[in-house]
Amino acid sequence: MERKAYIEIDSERCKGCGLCINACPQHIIQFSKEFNNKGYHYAEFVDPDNKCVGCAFCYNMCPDVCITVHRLEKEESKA
Amino acid sequence: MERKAYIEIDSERCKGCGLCINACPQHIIQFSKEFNNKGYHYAEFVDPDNKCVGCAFCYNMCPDVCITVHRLEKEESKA
Amino acid sequence: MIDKIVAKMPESLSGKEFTYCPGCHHGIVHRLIAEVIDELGIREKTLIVAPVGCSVFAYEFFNVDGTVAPHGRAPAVATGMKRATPDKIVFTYQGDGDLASIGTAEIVHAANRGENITTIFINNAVYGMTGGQMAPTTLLGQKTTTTPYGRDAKANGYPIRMSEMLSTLSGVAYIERVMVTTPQNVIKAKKAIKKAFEAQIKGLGFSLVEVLSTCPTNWGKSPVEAGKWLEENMAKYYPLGVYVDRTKEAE
Amino acid sequence: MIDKIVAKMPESLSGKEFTYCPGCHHGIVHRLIAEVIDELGIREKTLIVAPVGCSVFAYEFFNVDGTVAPHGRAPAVATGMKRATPDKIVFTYQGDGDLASIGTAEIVHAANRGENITTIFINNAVYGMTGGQMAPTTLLGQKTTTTPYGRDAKANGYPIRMSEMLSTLSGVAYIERVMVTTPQNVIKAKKAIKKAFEAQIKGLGFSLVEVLSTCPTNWGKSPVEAGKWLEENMAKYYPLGVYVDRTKEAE
Amino acid sequence: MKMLFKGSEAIAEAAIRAGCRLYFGYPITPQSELTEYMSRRLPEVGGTFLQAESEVATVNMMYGASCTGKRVMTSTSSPGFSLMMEGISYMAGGELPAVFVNVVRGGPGLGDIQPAQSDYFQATKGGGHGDYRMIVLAPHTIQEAVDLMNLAFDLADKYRMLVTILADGMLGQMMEPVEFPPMRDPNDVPEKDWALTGAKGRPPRKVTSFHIDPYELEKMNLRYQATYKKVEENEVRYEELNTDGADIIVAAYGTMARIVKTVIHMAEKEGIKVGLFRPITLWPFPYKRLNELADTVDTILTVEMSYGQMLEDVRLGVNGKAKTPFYGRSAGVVPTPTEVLDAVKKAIGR
Amino acid sequence: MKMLFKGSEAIAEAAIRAGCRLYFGYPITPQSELTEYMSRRLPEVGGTFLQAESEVATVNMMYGASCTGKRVMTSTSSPGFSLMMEGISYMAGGELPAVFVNVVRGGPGLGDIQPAQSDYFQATKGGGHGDYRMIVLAPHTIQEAVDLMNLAFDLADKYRMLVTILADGMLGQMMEPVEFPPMRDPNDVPEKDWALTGAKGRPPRKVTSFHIDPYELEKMNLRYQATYKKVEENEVRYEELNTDGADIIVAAYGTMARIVKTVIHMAEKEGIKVGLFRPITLWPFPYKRLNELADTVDTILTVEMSYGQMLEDVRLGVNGKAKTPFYGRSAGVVPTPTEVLDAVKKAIGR
Amino acid sequence: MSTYSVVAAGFGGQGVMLMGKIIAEAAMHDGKKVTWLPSYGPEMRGGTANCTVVISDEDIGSPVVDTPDVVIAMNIPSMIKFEEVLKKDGILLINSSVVDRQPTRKDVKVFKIKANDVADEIGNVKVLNMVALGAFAKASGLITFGSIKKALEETMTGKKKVFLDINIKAVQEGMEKIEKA
Amino acid sequence: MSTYSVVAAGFGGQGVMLMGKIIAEAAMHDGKKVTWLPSYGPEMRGGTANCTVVISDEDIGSPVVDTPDVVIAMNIPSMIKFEEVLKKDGILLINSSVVDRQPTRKDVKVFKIKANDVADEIGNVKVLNMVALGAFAKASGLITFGSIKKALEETMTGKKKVFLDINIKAVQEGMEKIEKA
Ligand SMILES: Cc1ncc(C[n+]2csc(CCOP(=O)(O)OP(=O)(O)O)c2C)c(N)n1
Ligand SMILES: Cc1ncc(C[n+]2csc(CCOP(=O)(O)OP(=O)(O)O)c2C)c(N)n1
Ligand code: SF4
Ligand code: SF4
Ligand code: SF4
Ligand code: SF4
Ligand code: SF4
Ligand code: SF4
Ligand SMILES: [Mg+2]
Ligand SMILES: [Mg+2]
Repeated sequence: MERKAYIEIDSERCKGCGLCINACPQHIIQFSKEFNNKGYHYAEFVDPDNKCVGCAFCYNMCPDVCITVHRLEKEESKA
Repeated sequence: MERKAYIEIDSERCKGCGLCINACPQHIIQFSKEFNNKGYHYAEFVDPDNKCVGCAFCYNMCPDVCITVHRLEKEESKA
Repeated sequence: MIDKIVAKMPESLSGKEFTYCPGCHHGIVHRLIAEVIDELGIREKTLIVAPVGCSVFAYEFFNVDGTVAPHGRAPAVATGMKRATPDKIVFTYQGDGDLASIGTAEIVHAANRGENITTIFINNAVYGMTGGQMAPTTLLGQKTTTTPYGRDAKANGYPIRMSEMLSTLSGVAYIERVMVTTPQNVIKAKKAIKKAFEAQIKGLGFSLVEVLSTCPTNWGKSPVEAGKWLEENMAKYYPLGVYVDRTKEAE
Repeated sequence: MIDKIVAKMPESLSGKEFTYCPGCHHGIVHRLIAEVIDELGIREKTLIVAPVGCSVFAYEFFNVDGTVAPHGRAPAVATGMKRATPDKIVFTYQGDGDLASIGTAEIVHAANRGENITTIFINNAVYGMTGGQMAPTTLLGQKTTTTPYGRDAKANGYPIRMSEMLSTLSGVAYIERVMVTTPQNVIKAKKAIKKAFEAQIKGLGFSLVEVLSTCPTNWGKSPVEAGKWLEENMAKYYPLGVYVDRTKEAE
Repeated sequence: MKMLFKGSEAIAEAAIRAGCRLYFGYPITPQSELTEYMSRRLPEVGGTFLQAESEVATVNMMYGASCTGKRVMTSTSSPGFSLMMEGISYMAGGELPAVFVNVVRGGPGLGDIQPAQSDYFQATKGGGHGDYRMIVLAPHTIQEAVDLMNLAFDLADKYRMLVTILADGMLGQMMEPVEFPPMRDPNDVPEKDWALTGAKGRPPRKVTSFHIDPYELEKMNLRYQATYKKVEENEVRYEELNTDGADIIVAAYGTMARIVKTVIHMAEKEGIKVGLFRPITLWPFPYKRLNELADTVDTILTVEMSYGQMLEDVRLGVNGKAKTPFYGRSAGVVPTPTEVLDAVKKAIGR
Repeated sequence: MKMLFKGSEAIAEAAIRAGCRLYFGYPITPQSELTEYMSRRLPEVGGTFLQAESEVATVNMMYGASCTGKRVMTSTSSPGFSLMMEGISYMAGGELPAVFVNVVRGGPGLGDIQPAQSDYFQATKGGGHGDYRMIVLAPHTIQEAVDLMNLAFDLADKYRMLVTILADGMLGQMMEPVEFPPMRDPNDVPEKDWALTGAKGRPPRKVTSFHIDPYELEKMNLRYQATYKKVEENEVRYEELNTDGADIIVAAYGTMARIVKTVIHMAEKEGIKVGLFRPITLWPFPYKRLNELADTVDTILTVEMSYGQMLEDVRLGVNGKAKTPFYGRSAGVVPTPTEVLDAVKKAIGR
Repeated sequence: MSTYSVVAAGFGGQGVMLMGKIIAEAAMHDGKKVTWLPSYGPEMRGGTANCTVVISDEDIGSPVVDTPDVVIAMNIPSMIKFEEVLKKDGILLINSSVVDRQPTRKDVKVFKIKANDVADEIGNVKVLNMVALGAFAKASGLITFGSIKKALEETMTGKKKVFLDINIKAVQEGMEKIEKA
Repeated sequence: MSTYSVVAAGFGGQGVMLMGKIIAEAAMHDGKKVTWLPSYGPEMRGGTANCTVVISDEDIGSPVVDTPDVVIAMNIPSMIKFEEVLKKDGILLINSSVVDRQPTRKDVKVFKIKANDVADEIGNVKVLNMVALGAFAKASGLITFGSIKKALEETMTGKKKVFLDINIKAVQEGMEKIEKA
């Protein structure tokens, strides 16, 4: 499948609350093994199969505004 | 008519507000010509025709608790 | 013939002359409360909390132990008393400036906690004691010394209906709004006050009676005119009636 | 293919990291407010009044002018600001201790006056900042650090429903209760917040949005569990929905 | 032209002329006339009057209004002022300018509604929490009260401080002829570069007394202390009458000082030269001048409508260099000229 | 047996042992542990804990409870105490006994939550209106705080006065081993012949601070003043350490005095004999003893966690007889022993 | 003259406060320093009211006066209360329409004016205060008719203007009808 | 020994407050005077926490300490912060499970304990604080095992009693597994 959307997570800002993980309908966010500098297991976006639909559920649930949601749109959809 | 009831007004306590006068269904209370020591035309009970029914309307409306209401009852009504 | 006294100064009044203006309804309500206390036989265990307002001396007028609370705080003072000595009957007597303005938080939370106290609330649409300033209950258009051009909703807000607002709270056992403009509704008012005290005696929680009252002095009306104005204006905006009655549920 | 950003940090947030615990709903609500301010294009004329509570630093988190009010007094501070500069958009952000306890008088009277301000009210059933004491909105039976045996109606009073109580007041233009436990109701919450700000922009009077929120830390639950507990307990006692909407009447 | 004006109303009019267009307040005797005057007059000049739900709300409305950079004031009397203490401390911490008028009445508690000076400590030492100060001005005539209103607003703005006019029921209730200064344009005040006016084309501004880090909070406090020092250096005001070669100096302020002025005449007739030292700024208190004066007399008698509050400042000023007896009555009782004269005589052993 | 106890909790336990069964309060850092302890503990001993809707409500609940003659207390921190000022003035006017604990934090305004001593003026000079006084006790260890609780309630009842324990965040938060006095029977206190207990078989009693006639109010006030004088004569308390033959005396109270105790040891090593004068009652302040001490040293250095509040009382005590320099930090910053030692050295020119 | 003090006292409705105010204003127009101080508080509600006016060539110290030079007693309680403190040789002006008893002091100058009756005759009992004021002016010589008129003109403006003439008339009548006792 | 001060610092969840409290209690049982002072406020929410314990033969003056004798650093930020102020020749005890870097001071005695790992081995990572405490006792000699045990017994009562054994075990393991760096 072609990539339609993806997210970026500011892992240093993240507090590992898991609300994005719980909200993502595609189950493509997970806790990192690593700690960030704050000492949290931050959220990681892992989407090898390009399942992200850009629904921004994750963004909407993130209390720390760590997530940026991108959609990849066809050139013509510009108008 | 025989006297059935009567009232006493504490004229020194009275402030001449007229609420008793306004309330009396028998119109047997009136303002005095005289001032009391507070400087008010106090309320006077004037009931030559024994019209007072002892309804206590005057008592109920008096904001300064100046009025005592008496009823004259037959001996037998004691029980 | 027996001469029987059917109505006279109740025992629960101290007999001190009221400091109220001629025709002021404060006096009528005092007498009703005293009668109720007499009838319920609770004088010796009743505590009054007077407010700051024209009725600041209420604690002198009743033949019971009592105090005067800081302006608006009577419900908190009463809470302290009742929590300390739950066997006493504690009531507050408060004006609309006291209860509905500065004391809003205290009355709301006493009601919400269901403090087992009784409040008699004298709504005369004005700050009597301090010279007729706007109260939160002043009607729209009404002129007072701080609304010289008449109360305007935009500038001064709306007349607040406290009984309605407090009725939304779960701790309330009884709320009724009455007036004392005629012998008939004086008797109704007394019944309401009695119910309120009874609610406390039964331990049902917070009870309040709002009495629409006149302030002839600051309204600039004679006592009789003031009563009419009340009936024609205040009673329209502040409907009489029982707002909460949990005394039956409880039985 | 064009890479289009559809959701990111709104301009009306300063970007400073929130001081909230992991998963705390305060952050979600902050973002929603900022998005609304962005969308309405009012950032440069918006003033925030932060409370004392966990969100005490809210004035730092928004990219607008602002201050922090004494505990509970944000509505009075906002009143002062709005009366001084009516062309500004003024909003308060308050917790349940702040708004429903110590600040009861101020919120009631700001609402009753129809102050043309907006209040965002975070109801998390607990005093977050000071360590999880009982709030007026704490549910019956709920254990907190000052109700160690669970909240008992008799001893501690009832959970207070502020939106319902404030709805009885005439100055209110808009009141809605929402929650932010799922993406769906996050979107609803945002709509409510937008309506509230729009009411102010139109000059309709007082508007308030109550957001049922989690306090995972003091509830002793994970953020996800906390959301569930909220839905299953708080949302039952505090029904969601629009309580007042005079925005249509006004049109 | 002089007009006969009630003290409370004159203060209100003077505030408006000083450019104040925002008044928040809550009625309380003996100053309700001030509130009422504002409710009539402010709408006439396009200003805003708002009767708050309480004094707690009042001080917080002032907080909000002051944040926007506008001139704002309130007036109250003793119990009302006590309720403002938290808000006053917050405003001091936020470096917000504003003017308070406390028309003091007998206390403590509900007390009575007669004139007193028993809120001196509260005003000058900080009735609220924390190391803050307010400028406290004590007029003794209505004309002086009027003149001090302009000063009050200017000092408030200049130093970003609160200014309190400490009056009493007598000054509030009495009438005297006064002359008002001209009306100032409320927009004609220096721009406030800290005011919350919307973050347009500049970074957001914040008004706060909060710092979770004590070292940051200490920095703020050191700034306040520096301001206070400047005020102490530049803004001390007092009046001296007859102090040169006096047999005794009487320290008194406000209404009490008026009464002492009558006493001066009475004493003269008995051959006693009484000097008057009248602090106009109660904070900053004129310690230095008083200390100098202590070198010139044996006795500095403090007279107050309280049981001795300014007395402590007098003693701090005198610092052991002269005797510092006291005469005062409180609770709304105003010492009569005769009583004060007796106290003077007693103080100098006559 | 000694137990390791947090200051706040130890004070709470001590209050209960002193017979207090009524606590009203509102959470605020850094004393919420006291409130929380009461919420757990009072139900165990049949007492009443109530979380009030605010500090304004709190003080008024205390007013009501105290009217009934029961022992009652609250605890708060600086902003909360400011909100109690009106109620405190009313309680003082009603001659109601009660105990307040103010765990002071950095101010003004919201400030921070670190320890400070910047509410000294508010507590000792009357933050509220009117000529009233409170007894102010300043413990410097948790054991002392515990011991003073019994005293606080007893003094309150004896003189019908308010007693304030002025602590700070450090004392509230720290733990030390303490030994508690035995539990007193709450009913075993002398009967209060003024308490509102219902007018049964006696004339009604009234508690009030109100008198419309100033001469009546003056009578009440003269009674308060007479009480205050008695307290000043009988209840002054202080600790002296090393003052005999000291090179310098340091005046400090509470936590600050603890730090000075460390400084004494440090200074000893450098050959400086530092004396400590530690007022335990801040009101009544030990002026007399301080005045005597001023004859024995050149310098009395005041050290505070404020910018100089007790300093004024020290100067009033010393009355010009010695130099009275000052060192202090505020806003939640606690001066370190090293800093204080430096201040000592500077004060004696070393 | 250096400093004179006047107490005007009576029932609430008798207009003593305004009387005092007009006295003060008139004196001001005559070039004097003045203070006006109301009693407020205990006596206010319903009971008696009084005010103190001080008139002086110099700056006025205390506006409170222990021993006034003039007392205008509009009712019995006021006469009783203030007769006592009146200065020796001072002026006691009595509203003899209401006060039916005699003062006891012999060392003061007593004047009487039937203020209610005179006002009634003029056609409005409410101007009884101005009748008394006229009498006061005459008895004390402290203020001139011209300046009283000016003070009244400045006070009775707007809606109150219609009452100006009758008030002036009342002052004049008062000046005429005063009796030395 | 006269007066010793110990700072225990780490993340909020690492139990440093309780560790400090047990140290203080144990010292108390050993007959010493003690104070325990938490940091509260800025660091409280989420971030790091620390407490200071002072142990002395005499009455303790200041419970605040500029330069502690012992620092127990349970995480990197704590090590960085408190290494600096540690007294010359003082003891720096590092939780080497978490702190993967070396201290920079050369004039102090450094000890290490793999507190998380040891606790994990015992079966409950939560007792990592007691492991560290054991190591501290060993390194400093300030408190005895007996009094630690007593302190734990007094603390772990009621529902917490089931955790007593594992906590004691943790202390013992800590005493054993400590390494001198
Ligand atoms: C803190 C405080 N603020 C203001 C006042 C002044 N004050 C006394 S009574 C009152 C209002 C009284 O009005 P209300 O409660 O309606 O009673 P009423 O006199 O009308 O019966 C006010 C504002 C006060 N005593 N204390
Ligand atoms: C006058 C005053 N009283 C008490 C406090 C302490 N205090 C700070 S925040 C708070 C309660 C916060 O609870 P809430 O408003 O529900 O906000 P949350 O932290 O839950 O978001 C309290 C009591 C204070 N700062 N000021
Ligand atoms: S945008 Fe939607 S699908 Fe993509 S990661 Fe976020 S929640 Fe999952
Ligand atoms: S919701 Fe935000 S803070 Fe929470 S885990 Fe996801 S990215 Fe991190
Ligand atoms: S009792 Fe009735 S009838 Fe008799 S006087 Fe009173 S109101 Fe009139
Ligand atoms: S109602 Fe009472 S006070 Fe009024 S006139 Fe009648 S008797 Fe007098
Ligand atoms: S002022 Fe009004 S409320 Fe007060 S006593 Fe007079 S009439 Fe009654
Ligand atoms: S304590 Fe509760 S409300 Fe406060 S930040 Fe943490 S989770 Fe949020
Ligand atoms: Mg009213
Ligand atoms: Mg909350």
